[in-house]
Amino acid sequence: MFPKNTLRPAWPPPMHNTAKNNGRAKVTASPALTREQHLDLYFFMALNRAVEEAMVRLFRQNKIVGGLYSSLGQEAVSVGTAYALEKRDWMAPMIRNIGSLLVKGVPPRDIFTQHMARYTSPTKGKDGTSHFGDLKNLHIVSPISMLGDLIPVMTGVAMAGRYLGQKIVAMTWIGDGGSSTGAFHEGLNLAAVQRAPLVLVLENNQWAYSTPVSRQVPLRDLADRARAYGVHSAIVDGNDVAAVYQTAKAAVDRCRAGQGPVLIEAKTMRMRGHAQHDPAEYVPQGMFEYWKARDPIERCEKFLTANKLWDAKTKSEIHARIDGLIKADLEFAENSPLPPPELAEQGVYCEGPLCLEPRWERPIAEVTPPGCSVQAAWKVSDPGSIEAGQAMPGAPLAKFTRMEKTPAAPRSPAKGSTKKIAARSKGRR
Amino acid sequence: MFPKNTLRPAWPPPMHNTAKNNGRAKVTASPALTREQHLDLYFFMALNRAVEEAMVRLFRQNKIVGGLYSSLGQEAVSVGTAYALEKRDWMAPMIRNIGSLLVKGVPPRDIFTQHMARYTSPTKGKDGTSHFGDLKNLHIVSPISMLGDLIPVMTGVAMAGRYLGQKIVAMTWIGDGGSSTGAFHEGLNLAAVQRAPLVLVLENNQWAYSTPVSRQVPLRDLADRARAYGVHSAIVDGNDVAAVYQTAKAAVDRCRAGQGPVLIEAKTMRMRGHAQHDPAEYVPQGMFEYWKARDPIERCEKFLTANKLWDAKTKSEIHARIDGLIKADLEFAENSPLPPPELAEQGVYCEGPLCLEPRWERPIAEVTPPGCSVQAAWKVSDPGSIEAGQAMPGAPLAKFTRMEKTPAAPRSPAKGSTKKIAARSKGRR
Amino acid sequence: MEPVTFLEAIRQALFEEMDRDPAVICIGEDISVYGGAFKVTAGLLERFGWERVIDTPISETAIIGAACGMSYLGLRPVVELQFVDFIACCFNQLTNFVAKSNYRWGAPVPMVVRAPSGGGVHGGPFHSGNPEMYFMHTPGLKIVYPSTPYDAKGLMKAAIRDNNPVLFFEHKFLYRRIKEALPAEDYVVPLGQAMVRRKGSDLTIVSYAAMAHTSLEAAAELAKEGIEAEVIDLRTLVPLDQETIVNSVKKTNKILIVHEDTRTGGIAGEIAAILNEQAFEHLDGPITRVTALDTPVPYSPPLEERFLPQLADIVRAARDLARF
Amino acid sequence: MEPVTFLEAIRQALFEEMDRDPAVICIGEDISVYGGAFKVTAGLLERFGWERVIDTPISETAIIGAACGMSYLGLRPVVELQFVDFIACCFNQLTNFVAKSNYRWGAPVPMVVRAPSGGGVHGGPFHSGNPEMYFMHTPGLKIVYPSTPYDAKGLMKAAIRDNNPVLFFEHKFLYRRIKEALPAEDYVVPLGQAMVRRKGSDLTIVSYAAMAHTSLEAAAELAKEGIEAEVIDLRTLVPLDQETIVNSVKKTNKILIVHEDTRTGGIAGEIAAILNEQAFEHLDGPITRVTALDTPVPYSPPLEERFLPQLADIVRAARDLARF
Ligand SMILES: Cc1ncc(C[n+]2csc(CCOP(=O)(O)OP(=O)(O)O)c2C)c(N)n1
Ligand SMILES: Cc1ncc(C[n+]2csc(CCOP(=O)(O)OP(=O)(O)O)c2C)c(N)n1
Ligand SMILES: [Mg+2]
Ligand SMILES: [Mg+2]
Repeated sequence: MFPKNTLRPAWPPPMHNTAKNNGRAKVTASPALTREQHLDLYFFMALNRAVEEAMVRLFRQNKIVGGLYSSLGQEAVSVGTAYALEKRDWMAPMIRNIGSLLVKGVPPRDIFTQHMARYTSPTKGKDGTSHFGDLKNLHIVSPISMLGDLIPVMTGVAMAGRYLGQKIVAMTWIGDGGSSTGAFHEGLNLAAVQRAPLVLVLENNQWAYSTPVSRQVPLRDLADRARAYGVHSAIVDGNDVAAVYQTAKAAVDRCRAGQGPVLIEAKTMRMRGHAQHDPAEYVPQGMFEYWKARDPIERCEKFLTANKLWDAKTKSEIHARIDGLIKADLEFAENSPLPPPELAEQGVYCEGPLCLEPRWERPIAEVTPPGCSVQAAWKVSDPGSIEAGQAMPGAPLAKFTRMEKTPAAPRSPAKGSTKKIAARSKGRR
Repeated sequence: MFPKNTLRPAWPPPMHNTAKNNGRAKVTASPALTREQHLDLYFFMALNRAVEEAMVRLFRQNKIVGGLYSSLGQEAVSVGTAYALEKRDWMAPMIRNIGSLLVKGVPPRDIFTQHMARYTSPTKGKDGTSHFGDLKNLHIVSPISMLGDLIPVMTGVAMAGRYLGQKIVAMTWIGDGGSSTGAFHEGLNLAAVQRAPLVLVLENNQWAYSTPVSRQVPLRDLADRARAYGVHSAIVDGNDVAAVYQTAKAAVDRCRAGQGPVLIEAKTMRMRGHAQHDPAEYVPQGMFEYWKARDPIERCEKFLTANKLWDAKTKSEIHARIDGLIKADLEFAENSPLPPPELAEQGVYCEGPLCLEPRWERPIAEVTPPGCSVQAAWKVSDPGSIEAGQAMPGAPLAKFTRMEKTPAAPRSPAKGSTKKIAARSKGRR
Repeated sequence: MEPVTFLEAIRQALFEEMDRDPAVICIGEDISVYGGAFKVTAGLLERFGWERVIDTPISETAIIGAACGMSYLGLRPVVELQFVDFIACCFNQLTNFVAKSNYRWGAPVPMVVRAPSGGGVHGGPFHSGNPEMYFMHTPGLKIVYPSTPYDAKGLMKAAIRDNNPVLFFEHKFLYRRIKEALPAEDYVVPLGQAMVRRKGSDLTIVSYAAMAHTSLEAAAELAKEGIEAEVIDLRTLVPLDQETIVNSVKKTNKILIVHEDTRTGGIAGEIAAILNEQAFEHLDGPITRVTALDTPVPYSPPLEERFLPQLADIVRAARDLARF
Repeated sequence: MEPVTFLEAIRQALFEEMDRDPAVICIGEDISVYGGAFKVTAGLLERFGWERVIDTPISETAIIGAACGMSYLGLRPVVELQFVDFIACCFNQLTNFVAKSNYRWGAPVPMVVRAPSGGGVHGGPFHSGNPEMYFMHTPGLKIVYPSTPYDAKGLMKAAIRDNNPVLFFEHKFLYRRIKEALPAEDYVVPLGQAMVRRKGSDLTIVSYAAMAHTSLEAAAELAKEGIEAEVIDLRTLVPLDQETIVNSVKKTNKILIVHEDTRTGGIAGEIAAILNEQAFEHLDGPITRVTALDTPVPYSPPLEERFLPQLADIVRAARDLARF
């Protein structure tokens, strides 16, 4: 990737469950959350909101280049889902997933500098907003604006991880509106047919820009999209961060166990316009009030208080930490230079070595067996249709990828035997 | 369209229920088929097979330009579905729907000349195979090779027909493989959200080229694709022509009644390779035998005999008529010239008038009311989400397209009132 | 008449054409209640109702496909792409289905695809595109890329009345930055006619859209130095008005082509090839181009400024060429 | 060594690269059991198994997207598109996601997209395409379009080892029509180097892929008339070997560009612009092009013949240019 940027200090900040596992509590399969987890979730939601509030101020000061999108009211979705990932896992955020970035370990300054198009940003000003990633350390893939496109990409990430023997899960997000794109369909279908460890979070926030869900999808529950792919799905109250986390955790576990992709619909509400310029006058009366009363951060606060998981001191400590973080990172961002114009000309092609060489976590010999010989044929028991088709949705992966291996004699490449195959029938369309 | 081609004689040939309604029995909502309908279905299946057998002979004689695709074993799907359409309805065939073309009124000579790339073909040699259409008379839209693309197009046809007040239905086909394309998803989703009168026939013939269904779609029943769109669906034995017809008829009726699109999965088997050059060696042992025993034409013959709907004389009359047709049209095709080279340079743009002006079957005033004024707002009763979303799947169309009309004062275009709207907020992304 | 913006001129064309012909309908994302991302369709819903101003799901392939199907029944759909960059998402429907329809089977596709395009507003790599050459290289599509409110309105009307698919690029930098008083009566600017915006004898500058304005500014600068540049605004890229270009070059003997699109494979190359064929002996200097860099459009202002052709770049190149 | 076909040369390259590097995997439609529509991947499944030879659903966007994702973990996927024409169905993933990845956020995408392309086999409007210019106009992609078995094998190896997305066009007319004996040892043909296939002094003919062969035939014809044409086979379109073209033109002073792609917006224009910039004073005749018509590819043999550049067209144009 980019040459090491000396201007960017270390992250993450000290957290409840410090040090290991990216600075947050190691999540286990246990359904009940620990106090630390609850406080972590609260911390990240509050941080998410504070980062975005800071950016609204920057926007009003004309310091943001381009548009500014808000995830106000949706913080529980971003935070709760990403919190279910482990450090080794991969994710690809969408425009409203600032919270997910923070949870995965991106410092606020990266988000500020991106939006201010500074040279110190992860993309050095080449791209803005949440359009950045980190292959090597945080395992984050940058989104592009075209909705849906991340889904096939993250399916590929999931497939590659499996091939390399890494036990990773890939997570990405899509909006209610984005679920109508062809890329959504092709990506989720490929993930399903490959049983790839992909968690797709469908953030149903009632609106796609100015268009209500009903004009985009004729479904009551968008989780039903999953039925077209035989994919496991779940619906969760997107404003209940603990519920979101638990749902995501179950999905991640399922994926890691090799049971194929999961689609989670999180029902929530976009509490601002599409972006900062949009006053959202098209939102019917009462909708904002209804959802305001269900604000995920307030709900979390009430929960923490009711369950005596914190006291006023803890709360003010958390907020003090957040304020400190924001202040320092804002200062850093505001003092950062814009990129030098010449940078525009650089980097269309990768001239150097790959930034990420494949990390094998299984014996390479397994994928290049010296005498491997697979019988190139489909099996059938019920002649009415193909056996694999009947068996696959439930079948373990190994059966899927290797079922036809037979101990035949090895064949070498450019020599006789394969030539025969090539000659067998002349390929035409 | 093209200047009238004097070389192409009239079609269709005399049929059981002659003269009106495109030469075949007028279909009604009755579930039981008449003898004439059974015989029609048989006639078209047999004609379909005979046309393709003739083309296989042409292929062996090197008279076919390019590839030759076969629908052997799938004739009941093409014929049974198209038979449910009325003359005014629109259809767009795929490569294996020669039978549908015949039913809709395309003479075999068009199919022969297309495959032989002759000047007398509907496209004059510009394109081949079933890549032709007829906007004006038969209401057939030409497919392109890219799978899935017809679905949005036929959705548009269905929407336009409704807008013009024509009570038409649009029908198109897709393969099991083609159902994985983005165009399938986007097209069917739009049709669903618009409640467009579209019948989509998903021909599950177990294979997409060499790839079994199980490697394309992790579903037992491909009809489940419909669930992602809240769309009505049906599954039918694709080798039982009467069942196919009845299913399609119910779907067409449903569409015409304004109840939105329908997806029909017809389960069948492709009894040849992907195209003539493909020996289909990848098809597992036993599959062809299994399906051969369920040949749709033989099944229909047995049914007609068992139910005493015909005798040997009727059968031989039908086959004699088919033989005569094929012979005459083959002769016509073989004697047809190839196009003159200069034709290659012509027709990229339409220089003349439109070949099909809009045919209004409702008062134009209805769509351009002089004092129309719609309130530009979404309605809501349940603030948790948008009302339209809850109501739409079952709601009648009128409610959907007009629900927000209120008797406010008319506004004129480029003047004050609309200007205010434009000024209201500055559009940015 | 009061001067109106570029954006308002297009809006007027839509209103008037929809008023004139019930076969004209609008379809796209967020175009009804919201009036489109840039408010070009604001007020259309109130005037023409839900049947003629159709919001769609986010599915550009479905939109283009549906519009094509509608056109087969004689309608004249006007599609709005929210940003032209998303045209990549319906590339197949446009280039394979729509563009080839008339040639293959004689089925014309009278439709217009409107799309906010172009850079200079810090839109970044996915909201600043100028993809016109993809489509100029696709036989079967017409391409309009206007630079003034008058042309935008007149060309939009011509595009809607044309029996072919027309891509109508709307440079978003121009939307609210320029104004012009328009005729009260119905008028059309025919497709395929370039416009000589400034007469000159020393060299010809060919451009279009936002760069037409920058080229005119450059010509004004050059005039101060005594260099008289003739400035041609192409207005329509397909059909391309070769005659106007060739005639100008026969007079000035030198040509500079300016485009905001990336360099390699841009329209400058095509014009260079045409001039070699039709005016080689008239050329007294190398056909010269000032274009954007061969990179994606970068986000940060100093980068985007470097990426885009600047006034100074044009002046410098023109000066060098004039002196050649 | 026995001579092998163009197709077999590519197949050998795939075998040897997969043998060499476990990060190389193949993905596409019908490539495993069937060995691909043209049998280029025949035998790979038997040798490398299901994990490395992956059949996909019919979804080009998913294929390109997944390959891109795989490359982010260090794999080197080789995608097969069944026909290059279907590249329109993944245009967005390729041009927006893949091509811009390294520039935007420093994430290289080492992948190869193989695609049977080109006309002359009566494939009609959707199985005969030459869409190279769409991608030459897209910064971030490399483009290879070889004309011989030796080059095809060596360039495929270079493409797989390159750290950028490479489109590898395989002209299907050449698949089984030409043969060549190949070296026994591993070799690479570096990207970005054109090849002078024939020396000459009267004019330069630049071409690539199937038309490189027709151009050589034309040069042989011309030699009979005493016209010595230098024939350059580009082999790689991006990066384009401008030096070889410019040096040749400085010697011959005349250039004819031949491409099977449609005329407007084709590579001839780009080369014309480059030569104006770098060799204007060396040009003793108009830069000339012989190309396909500006139409979709028609199906019927006499139409396709008219559509495609023919030997006689090249000879005639070269003769005129030589006499200029
Ligand atoms: C393919 C594509 N078409 C159009 C757009 C323009 N656009 C950006 S965001 C948006 C609405 C997205 O709605 P949704 O997916 O529900 O996400 P949300 O904004 O609600 O988070 C649209 C139409 C786009 N980015 N990509
Ligand atoms: C978008 C696209 N990708 C690839 C192809 C190449 N192709 C042509 S037919 C075919 C298989 C189609 O299978 P299916 O949809 O099941 O239809 P069937 O042939 O079984 O009728 C493929 C892959 C294509 N035509 N379009
Ligand atoms: Mg949304
Ligand atoms: Mg099939």
